[in-house]
Amino acid sequence: MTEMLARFAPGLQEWLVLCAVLYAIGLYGLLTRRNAIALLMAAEIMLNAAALNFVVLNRFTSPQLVDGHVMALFVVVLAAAEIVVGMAIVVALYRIRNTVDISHMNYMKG
Amino acid sequence: MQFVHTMAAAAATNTTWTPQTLADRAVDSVPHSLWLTAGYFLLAVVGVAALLSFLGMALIYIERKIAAHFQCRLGPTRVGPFGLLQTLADTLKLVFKEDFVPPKADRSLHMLAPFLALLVPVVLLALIPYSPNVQVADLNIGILFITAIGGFGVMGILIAGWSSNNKWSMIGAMRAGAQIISYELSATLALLVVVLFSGTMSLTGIVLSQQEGWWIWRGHAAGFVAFLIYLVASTADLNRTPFDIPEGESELTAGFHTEYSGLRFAFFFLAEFINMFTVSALTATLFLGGWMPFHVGDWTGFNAAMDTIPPGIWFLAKTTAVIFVIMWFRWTFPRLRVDQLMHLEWKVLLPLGFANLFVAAVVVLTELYPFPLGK
Amino acid sequence: MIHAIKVAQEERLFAGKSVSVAVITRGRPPGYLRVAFSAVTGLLRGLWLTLGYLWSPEAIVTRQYPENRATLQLTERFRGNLRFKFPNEKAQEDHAAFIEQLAHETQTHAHVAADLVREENETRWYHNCTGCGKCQEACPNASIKVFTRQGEILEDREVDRFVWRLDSCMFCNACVQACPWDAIEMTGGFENAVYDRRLLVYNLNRLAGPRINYIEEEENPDVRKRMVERRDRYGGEVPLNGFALPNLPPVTTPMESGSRAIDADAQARLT
Amino acid sequence: MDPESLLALVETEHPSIRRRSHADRPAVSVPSGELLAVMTTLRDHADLRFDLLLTLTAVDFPGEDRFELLYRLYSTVHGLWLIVSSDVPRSRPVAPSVSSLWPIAEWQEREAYDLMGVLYDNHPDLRRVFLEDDWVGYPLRKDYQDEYMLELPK
Amino acid sequence: MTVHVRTLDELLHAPLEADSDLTTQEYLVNMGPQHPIAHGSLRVVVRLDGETVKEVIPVPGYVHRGVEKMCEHLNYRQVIPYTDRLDYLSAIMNNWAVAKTVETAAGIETNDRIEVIRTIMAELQRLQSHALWWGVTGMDLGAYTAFLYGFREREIIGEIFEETIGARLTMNYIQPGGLMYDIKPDFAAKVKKLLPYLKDCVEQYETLLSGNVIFQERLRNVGIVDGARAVALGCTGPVVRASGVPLDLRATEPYGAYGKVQFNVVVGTVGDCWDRYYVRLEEMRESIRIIEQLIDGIPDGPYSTIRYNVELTLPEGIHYGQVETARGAFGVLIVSDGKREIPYRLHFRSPNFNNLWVVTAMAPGWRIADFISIQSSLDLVIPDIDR
Amino acid sequence: MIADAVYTVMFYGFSAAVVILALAAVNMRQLLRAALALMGMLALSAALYIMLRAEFLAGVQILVYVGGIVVLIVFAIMLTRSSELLEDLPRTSTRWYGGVASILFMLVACGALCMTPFPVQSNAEPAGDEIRKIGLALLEQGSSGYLLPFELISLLLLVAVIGGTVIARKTRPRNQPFTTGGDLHGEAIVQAARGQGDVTPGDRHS
Amino acid sequence: MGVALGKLPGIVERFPGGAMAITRLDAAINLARSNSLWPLMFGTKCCAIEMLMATGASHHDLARFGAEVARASVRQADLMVIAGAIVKKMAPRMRLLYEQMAEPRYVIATGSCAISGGPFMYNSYTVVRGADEVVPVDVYVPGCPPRPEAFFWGLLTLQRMIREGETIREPGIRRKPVMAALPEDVSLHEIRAEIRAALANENVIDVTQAANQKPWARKVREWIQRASLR
Repeated sequence: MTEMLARFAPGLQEWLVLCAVLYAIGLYGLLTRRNAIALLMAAEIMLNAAALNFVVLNRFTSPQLVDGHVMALFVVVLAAAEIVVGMAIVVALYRIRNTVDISHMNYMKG
Repeated sequence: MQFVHTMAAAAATNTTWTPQTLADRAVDSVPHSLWLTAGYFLLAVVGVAALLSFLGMALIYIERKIAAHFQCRLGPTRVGPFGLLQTLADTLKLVFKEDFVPPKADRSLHMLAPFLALLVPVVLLALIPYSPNVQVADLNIGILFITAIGGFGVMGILIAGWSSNNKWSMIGAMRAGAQIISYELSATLALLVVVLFSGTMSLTGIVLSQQEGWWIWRGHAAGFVAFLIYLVASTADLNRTPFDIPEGESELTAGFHTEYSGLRFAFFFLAEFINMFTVSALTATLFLGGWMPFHVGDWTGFNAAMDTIPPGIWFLAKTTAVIFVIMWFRWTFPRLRVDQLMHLEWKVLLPLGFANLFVAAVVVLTELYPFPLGK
Repeated sequence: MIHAIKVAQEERLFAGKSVSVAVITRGRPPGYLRVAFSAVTGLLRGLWLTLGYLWSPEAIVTRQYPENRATLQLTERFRGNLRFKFPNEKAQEDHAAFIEQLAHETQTHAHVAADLVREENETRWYHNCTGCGKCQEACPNASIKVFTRQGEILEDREVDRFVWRLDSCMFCNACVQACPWDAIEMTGGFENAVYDRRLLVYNLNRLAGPRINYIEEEENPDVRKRMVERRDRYGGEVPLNGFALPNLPPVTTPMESGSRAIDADAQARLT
Repeated sequence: MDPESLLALVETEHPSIRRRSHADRPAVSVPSGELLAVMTTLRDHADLRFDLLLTLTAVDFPGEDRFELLYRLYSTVHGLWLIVSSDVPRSRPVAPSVSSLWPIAEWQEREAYDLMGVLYDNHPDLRRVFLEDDWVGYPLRKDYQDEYMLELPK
Repeated sequence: MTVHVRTLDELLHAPLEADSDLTTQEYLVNMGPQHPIAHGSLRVVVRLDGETVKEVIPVPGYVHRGVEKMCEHLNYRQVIPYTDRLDYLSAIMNNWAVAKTVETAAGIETNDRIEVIRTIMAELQRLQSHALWWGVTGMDLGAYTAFLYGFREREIIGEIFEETIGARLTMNYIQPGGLMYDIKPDFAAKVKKLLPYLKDCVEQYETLLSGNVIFQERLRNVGIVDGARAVALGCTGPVVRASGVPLDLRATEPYGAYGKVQFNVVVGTVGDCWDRYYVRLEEMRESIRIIEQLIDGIPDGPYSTIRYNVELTLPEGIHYGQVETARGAFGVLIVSDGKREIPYRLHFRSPNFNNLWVVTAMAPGWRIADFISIQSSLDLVIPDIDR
Repeated sequence: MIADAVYTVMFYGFSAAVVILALAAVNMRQLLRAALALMGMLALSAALYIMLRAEFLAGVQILVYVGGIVVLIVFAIMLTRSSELLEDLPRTSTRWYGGVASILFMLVACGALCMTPFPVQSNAEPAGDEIRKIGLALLEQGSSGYLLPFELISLLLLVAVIGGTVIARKTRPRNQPFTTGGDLHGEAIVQAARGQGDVTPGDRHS
Repeated sequence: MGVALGKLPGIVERFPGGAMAITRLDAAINLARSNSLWPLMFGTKCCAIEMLMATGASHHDLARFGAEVARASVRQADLMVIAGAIVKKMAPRMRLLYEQMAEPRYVIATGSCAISGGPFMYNSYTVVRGADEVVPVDVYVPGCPPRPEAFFWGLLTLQRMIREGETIREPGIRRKPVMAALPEDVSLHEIRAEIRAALANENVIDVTQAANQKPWARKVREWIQRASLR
């Protein structure tokens, strides 16, 4: 049992597939959702997948270095910045328009 | 100043500590026997659960007794000797009390929230070094992890307030969320000072780094100020008076847990007290040396005498002292107003915290005291 | 901000009069450091005060009620339970001794034993009441009802039942003050909690009959005995004044578990 | 100012008022039509300055078919007292509101409306204050009937 | 001519003003009738915008018992125990108001002893009431320990009442023509022993709450009302005095033994919660001063000048008497028909009813937490509002 | 051997959980629940980071994502309390298009990733001193350093914070009073009020 | 019922010895419940000062009974202390609060106003004559207002009721002893039927008659006779 499990120990490919699946799920959310907050959440999933990708590649290709970690760190910070501004826009839009449905936000004047 | 200097320039003691956590043992045991690993795992779970229930009851009893004596009265006396079994009776009653979910509430979230609120202190209980050999796990990102996990507690409170479908709950939850997030900044800044001093984020590492003196005085004024900031900020994180705005009785009836009854309310109650313990334990660990005995300079006889007291007792004594201070605050001070609370955080504590961090950096850079900068 | 509080006395003309007033004024706000210092010292002084109480056990003022029942002394004038004065002291003392013995033998509280003893010396219940009804008139909310009867021996009005409603009494002492015959008094009793409010109606007199001095004027013990009649605890009708409120579900005891249905309705109506 | 000169002053300002007997303090009776004008004078006249409306209440006289409105004024400037009374018919109990002069009258009038059923004209917010809005009747009227209420047994 | 009568529902569900901004989210919350700040059973509907109070609508009546109607069936002695149950924290002073009115109207003389004892008792009760208020204010602002300290002093004064009067709360002590009981021989000694302790307690109050920066920040400059407006809103007692108006019936129309003693009317300058707080604290000191001056020379004499069962009938007309209770001017207005020994109409001028409405002017613009401070600084007793 | 087996179990367990939670986050009708699912997903990603020996990053992940971002989302959901915000259900047609597109993308990406020959150093263990290394890398100026991006990203954060505050700030309605407990404020009100009739703090601004 | 309860008693009772275990559990739970009565302070009037404040204050200290945890939220309270007059306007709200309390819930009515309308029984057009017209009351504590000690006596009486009269088999049903002080060999079982019948359909009760007719009353008489013979 343990031997069989050990044989299936995940390599680089498995990790990368995981990242790709997560990214695709995020993409799906981004394409289907209409609510602005939900869109931001989907974008978070995609960013998370990207960060994971960086770390995975760092771990498998150059474990002695930390460049992947640093890049993932930057991604996390970017995600935070994005969500702050995004949420602020959502709240402000809601105040003005009383809606957060993006299909209603198709003209420029508030 | 000379006194401080003497204390800080502590002589190396004969004792050398080689801490070993339960997780270490479990990992070491993996090649030998999985049963042993499972045993260690079980021991950790049972230990934390037992600690949880014991601490909850003991702290509630202590709080009631201390409050009573602050107020010239006796406190519980009628259940068991000195009322010792009072909280046991309360617990039993709460377990068998009706668990009511309001008709318009979000049922599943309403039931989930108390567990989420209790999750944080339970995880933190596993990370605290009670004694050199009594600790469930020691992460090398310990402090980062502790700060990070605080977010879960906020989620529990927010969801509790949201799902109850009650105006007071909602206001209480929003207040709690805003308050905890704000004050976590200051708490983190205070923690960073200790990280800066000890050069490690592992809790055991921090305890070991205080062998030659506790950070509260060995870190100059910066250590002491960080201690004060952390004490205030963590009191606010706990939602206790003078920062108990989220559940301020005279305004919000009972805040975010207004609609909770029975066992689920008990969970919130328990979470509050366990949180108090973990915060006090962390304060003791980070600033007061944790389980490290009290040593003074080169008084070898004195130091040896101190070493005879078991480290667990040291830990407990320091934690109790901090718990007492937090309770003392509660039974003396009135409650702040929301804007005053935010004023205190953003205009007093946060700038002070940054300045303090700067001072600490200067202390470390100029090496005002000869202490090892990390490993 | 911590200001200095000043209280200054001055004379002020008000409502056509010179009134001596104490004016509370505040100084200018002090500087930042002074404020911080006084804020911290103020907090510390408060902490010190409470710590002082924690440290001194003699400050505890709690009286432990159920534990101190034996030694609890109420003040002489305390307005607790209303009761008849029974002036026959000799008979009182004899009876007290008997009750004590009974309580000792049956190992119960004295008041339990006293409640249950029925066969006893009637002379101890001779009272001062004439049934004049002054107390009933003085009572603001009709908590006293005096039933009188025409005495057989003396052929005069005498008290039959003196009904006192503890459940509505407001303990204003008016009845005691109004009584011209010094027949009733307020005592220190207060342990009256019951499960059923119907038990809160008392018959204060133990004997229906004339005032004690009329009885004692009579020499013949048989006639004396015929002048009075035993009265037990109140057994007549109790005016409960119970009406159900409109728009409220009727009260059922025990509560059925279906009572939750009312919750939502009531909530909808009220909010 | 002694009571006599106070009354004389008020009478000179408003000749329509009458002095009222059976009162422990200087008292005047005002026709309800002129109430507001008299009250304004009482509040604003430099020698009077009745700025505190201590009580505002109504008394029911069913036999005489009238409500007597009683206003008790106090001047914190001169230390004067005055009782102002005014009759309104029981069948049509409408009186002018003095809440524009003394803000507290708003609630005192609401109380009088609630318990006695006196209607105040130009009142900013006339509604029941103690009883529920759907309460039937005005309890302090002498002829108030309530099947819930019990007579005190004699 | 029609007079429009509204209902509470109309008021609460009234549409927002037409020009109000769309972006504000106002909502109504009910505080009470069973809310910790309700101090019993006052319901306050608060219109909130976020945390800010936009409008306050007090809805009293949750203990409206119809005492005025009941009093039309009671004689003047029987009215007195009901005044205990209005402002129960100033029971003795309320008793005094009825007794004073009846005495003045019926021409009953009292002697010096009665008046001095009445004054001492009233001042003791004022101390008791203020001690309780201090504690409750502390509790409202989150300092629970303060509540217990305040109540400790209240109990200690209450022991003196219990010994003399035999009741703890509903005293029914002062009666037309005298008192219910004479004081006990050791009364003066006991009160004298108590006074230094009370002084010490007031100092402790200063240390625990007045000196606390949080407490000061919660009260200072919150809920300001100026003197003229307070008078126009019918406020009396510490509320109006805090706004700088020295309206104190003990000084402006001395009754009892107040004419013989030296004391100051405490007034504030700003009229905020802090002034209302501190005025009461200073009044405790003044009360102690009054008792100190009187306690040594209690004159001799009977404790009641008329017998209890004497019929009391007032002459026809309007009779009014008022005293300064711990919360302001408590007045009794009796309309007598001169024939029966019961009043034709009896109206209580309750200080709390008149003090309550000032919140509608004070609270808007402040936060909920400030509303708590404002309401506890008014020191309301709800049964006195509702009667 | 055992370690490898445990590693395998953990990987597939966590991966399945993460994928399920991510699917829940994009499919849940109620936004608050979706946010909770997102929180779980991000927290479990932290566990994946730990498996990859990136403990520091795991801590940062929880700190920033769970403690910050999700709380912010939950706050935003609660602040703008409206039924539309609470629930969001995509149309079926949109779902089909979105699903097909994302699955196609996933297949392409997987294919590309699996076919690319990465220089894998599978048996090399990390030195275990990442935190120090990350710190040094962030502060290093040379070609292997990230000082400039680090400074830029902190600037970005600052800009984001300020921008967010400015955008989301509520424009004060005309009648809303200014209510800090400032000290001279009170006296000013009194003086203002003495002139006028009405005493509300709001009068200063009207 | 609590999270752990529900169908538990029924299941346990099917096993041998289950009934015994339930009885034991009952005893433990009742002991816990009786000693952990967290009050909901329903004070409207003067009694509130005595019942809700003075009892909690230092001189009397409700905390000794474990009852100082005054919950502002109804859901967490076990005991509703009604102190003061209940008027018609308040009655529906009191009922609502009572409905919102979680089982098991107890009610103590303190003071004349709450018991019977007291001072305001006659000539008052609003006062409800007794809180038990609105909610079921477990214990009445008379007085106007009662002393704090009287309240403690009422609390002890209630504790006794909880200890003797409850079982988790039938949640929500209270059994009240008729008299405050029962003789030793009279069981609650015998009284149960009597008090239920009395509370359900009678508005007026003849206490003496009732006491003499009941089977347990005979035991009381015998007991007294034995005592007086000795």
